[in-house]
Amino acid sequence: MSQETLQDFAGVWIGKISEVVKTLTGSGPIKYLINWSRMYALWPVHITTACCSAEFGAMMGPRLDPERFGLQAVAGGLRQCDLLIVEGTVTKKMAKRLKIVYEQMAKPRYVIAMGDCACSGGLFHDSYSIVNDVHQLFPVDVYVPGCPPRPEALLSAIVKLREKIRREEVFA
Amino acid sequence: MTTTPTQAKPPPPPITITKTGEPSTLDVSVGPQHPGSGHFRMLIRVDGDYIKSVDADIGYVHRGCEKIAEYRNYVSNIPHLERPCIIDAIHLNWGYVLPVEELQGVEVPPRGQYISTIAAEMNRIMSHLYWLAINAGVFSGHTTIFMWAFGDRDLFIELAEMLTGARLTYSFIPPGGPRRDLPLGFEDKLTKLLDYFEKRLVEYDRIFFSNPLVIARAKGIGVLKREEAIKLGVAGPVLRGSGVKYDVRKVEPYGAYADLDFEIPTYEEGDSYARFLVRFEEMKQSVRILRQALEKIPKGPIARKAPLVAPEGEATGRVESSRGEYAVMVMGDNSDKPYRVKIMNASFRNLIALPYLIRNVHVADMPIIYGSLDYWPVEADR
Amino acid sequence: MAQVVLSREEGIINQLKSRFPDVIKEVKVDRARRVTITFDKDHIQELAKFMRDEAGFDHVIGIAGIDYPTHKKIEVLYFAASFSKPDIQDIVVILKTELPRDNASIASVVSIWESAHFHERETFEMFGVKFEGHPDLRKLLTLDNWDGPPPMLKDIKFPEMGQR
Amino acid sequence: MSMAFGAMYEGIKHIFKRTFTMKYPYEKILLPKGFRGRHQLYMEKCTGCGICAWICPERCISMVPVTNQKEYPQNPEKRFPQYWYARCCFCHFCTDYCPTGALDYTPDYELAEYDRELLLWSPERLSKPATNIGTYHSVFHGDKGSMGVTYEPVNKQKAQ
Repeated sequence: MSQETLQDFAGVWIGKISEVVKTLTGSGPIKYLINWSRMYALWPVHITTACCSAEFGAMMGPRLDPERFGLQAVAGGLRQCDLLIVEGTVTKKMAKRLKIVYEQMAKPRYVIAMGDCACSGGLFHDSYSIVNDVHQLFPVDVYVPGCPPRPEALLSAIVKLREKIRREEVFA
Repeated sequence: MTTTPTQAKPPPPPITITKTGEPSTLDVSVGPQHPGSGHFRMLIRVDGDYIKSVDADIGYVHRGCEKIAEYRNYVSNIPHLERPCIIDAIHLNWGYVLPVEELQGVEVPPRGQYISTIAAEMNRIMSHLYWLAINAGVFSGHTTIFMWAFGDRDLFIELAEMLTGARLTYSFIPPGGPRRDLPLGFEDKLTKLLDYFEKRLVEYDRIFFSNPLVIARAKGIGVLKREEAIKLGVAGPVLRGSGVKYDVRKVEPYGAYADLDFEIPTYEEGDSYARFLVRFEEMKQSVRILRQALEKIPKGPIARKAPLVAPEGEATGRVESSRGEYAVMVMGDNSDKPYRVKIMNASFRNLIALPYLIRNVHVADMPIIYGSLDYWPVEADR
Repeated sequence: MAQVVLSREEGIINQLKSRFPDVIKEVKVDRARRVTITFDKDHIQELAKFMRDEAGFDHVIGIAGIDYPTHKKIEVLYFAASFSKPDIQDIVVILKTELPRDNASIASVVSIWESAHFHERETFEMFGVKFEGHPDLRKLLTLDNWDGPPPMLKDIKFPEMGQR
Repeated sequence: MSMAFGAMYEGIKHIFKRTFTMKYPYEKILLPKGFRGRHQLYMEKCTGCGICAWICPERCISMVPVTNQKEYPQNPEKRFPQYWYARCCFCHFCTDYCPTGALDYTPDYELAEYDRELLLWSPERLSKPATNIGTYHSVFHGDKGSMGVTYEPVNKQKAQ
């Protein structure tokens, strides 16, 4: 057998095996297990874009204690984080940095747009230094309105996001 | 996600072994994404472990409040003018409303003044607790005080919610007087909370302010001398920590502060620890003010009807916010929208002290100094 | 209400008037504790030096620009106050001057009031007023946000920003 | 040295205190009357004057015609406010300025959605009653030393 046919042969089989693995893991208990582990290990990036960070701090505080949901205490390393909570207004100056942060995050990554300013510009919409919609920069999974949202409202958004992750396909 | 078309990347700069500039220094950019406070960047130049100079790069949250204020009417301006410092919303709201009332010639009835004072002092405690949790606790690695202060802040927030209907952004004082009267049972609850909080302050003192670890980290770090403080025009606890007795509540009483008895805590040292203690003492004074205000509050109407239009002219009002003096100049032009609103806040004024404080200090001392300023980037950027 | 005594405010005004008879154009006491002084823009540094050294106003709390497109002028307001003299701590003196709208420039007061540093930078980027002699006149807030003309000028309109 | 022991004592003392955490999705705090959550619209009172839309600081309210079978005698054009909650700042100036009392406060704050379009609340959706009712209460234990604060069910409070 020549080398090329061997490579073809191997390539076909590797493709077939990966298909099988995908169908196995993409359904049933393995999918459930993978999604369950993703659900319980949401690590938020700590990039505070504006004033909603006060309520983010209140959510991280003792009253609601999001570690019950596996929302780990804020980690500094971007490569380990998979949840980006856009806390408020994104100015044009911050948008560049925010995009760099988003691109460094581990996949699969999720985004919560917190507050009116992140959803639509809010009180400052159409101002000269504002990015009105965060979804122009990257896809947003959950929108939380409120100016700022109550910490409970943010936590309810995280519960919603977990629900979304639970139903998600593993290989999207 | 929108994919950008693949463009030819510019060639990378040639690798040079020898560094340009001064041989022993290194420029480090701190922020805008870092574990402490975001939306703010410091460009520091370090020589070994020592910081030689610092350049503040602000504007990450510049939203054009002053421009937007020219497009909205006097009442609708309140929500966005209090957003710059939402943990201190009553003071920002009040500071804007005072000059508007002066222009319109509206006088707030005494009960309204007292209610605003109560709300403002509660807000001062909340803001100082936020500082204690984040800027003092997290920056010095003291997680316990973060938990305690945030827990107790939530109790004050609960009462603020009862009074105003919102957690942080109250929009509580439109021109003419506060929107709501004290709700039923508010006085009892506040008295109970103040009793509880006074006991907590003793515990705070033991675990944080008298803690030798905190003293070792904060004492003698980031000294701002009295003459420097006066020359730089800093405001609030930063000024009072350097020994200047200046508080707008005393020098130009507004609200009900003329009737109330309180002291202005000052410390002569001018270091980070003195600024910590000023805020700690201010919380005690706020408790004292709240008790007196609950006792002395008169009966009567809370608000008067204010016109929607303001006449031509300028007025400057100032209040003592948690971070220091907050002054607003409002200029009317016989319409329902202001011609110009100028905000002069404490965070922006304290920014100039940063190069004076962070000078020939260790890199490890930088978070404590930055935290002791209680700098709120959104307020400075507006 | 008690009669408001304006002796301190008038004292400051008299001091200024006797010292700078030609520079001071208009003097107004809006209310107790607020003094507005309109002056000629060429003498800002002498006036600031006098205010700091002799009158005791040792810092500025802010510098505001106001744009008047119909009158073709930009007004610059300096809000000066005092920390060191307890008897005038509550007075805010507003020094007001007019600049031509195109090519607005005025001498910097950073060498006199160091607290004006960031305020002058802000007024420079928001109104385009050049402060001559400022040690570090760069953009401050709108570095990447906005690359048009100075945003606070009235002829730059954002009609979507406001209400109906 | 004594100060160090004081700090340690405080820390250790708090191990024996009651927990402060509220188990949020299962326990909700009872919000005070007048909490500024989402709006409640009483369609039988609204005259469609549009003052709410005028005072709104960020133009989140638009007056839209409603196409249902009901007749509203006070509002013959059937124009009612529609809120876009992606922009509303919950200042409730609209409620305060409403001349007929057709708008009201509700304690609903869990408005998060997967899709931004769903944040547009039509008049019919706004006229539904509030769903979020908290059942827990913060109780001070200040008299027994500084035992802190706990959350207790409201009914238990009333029974005591």
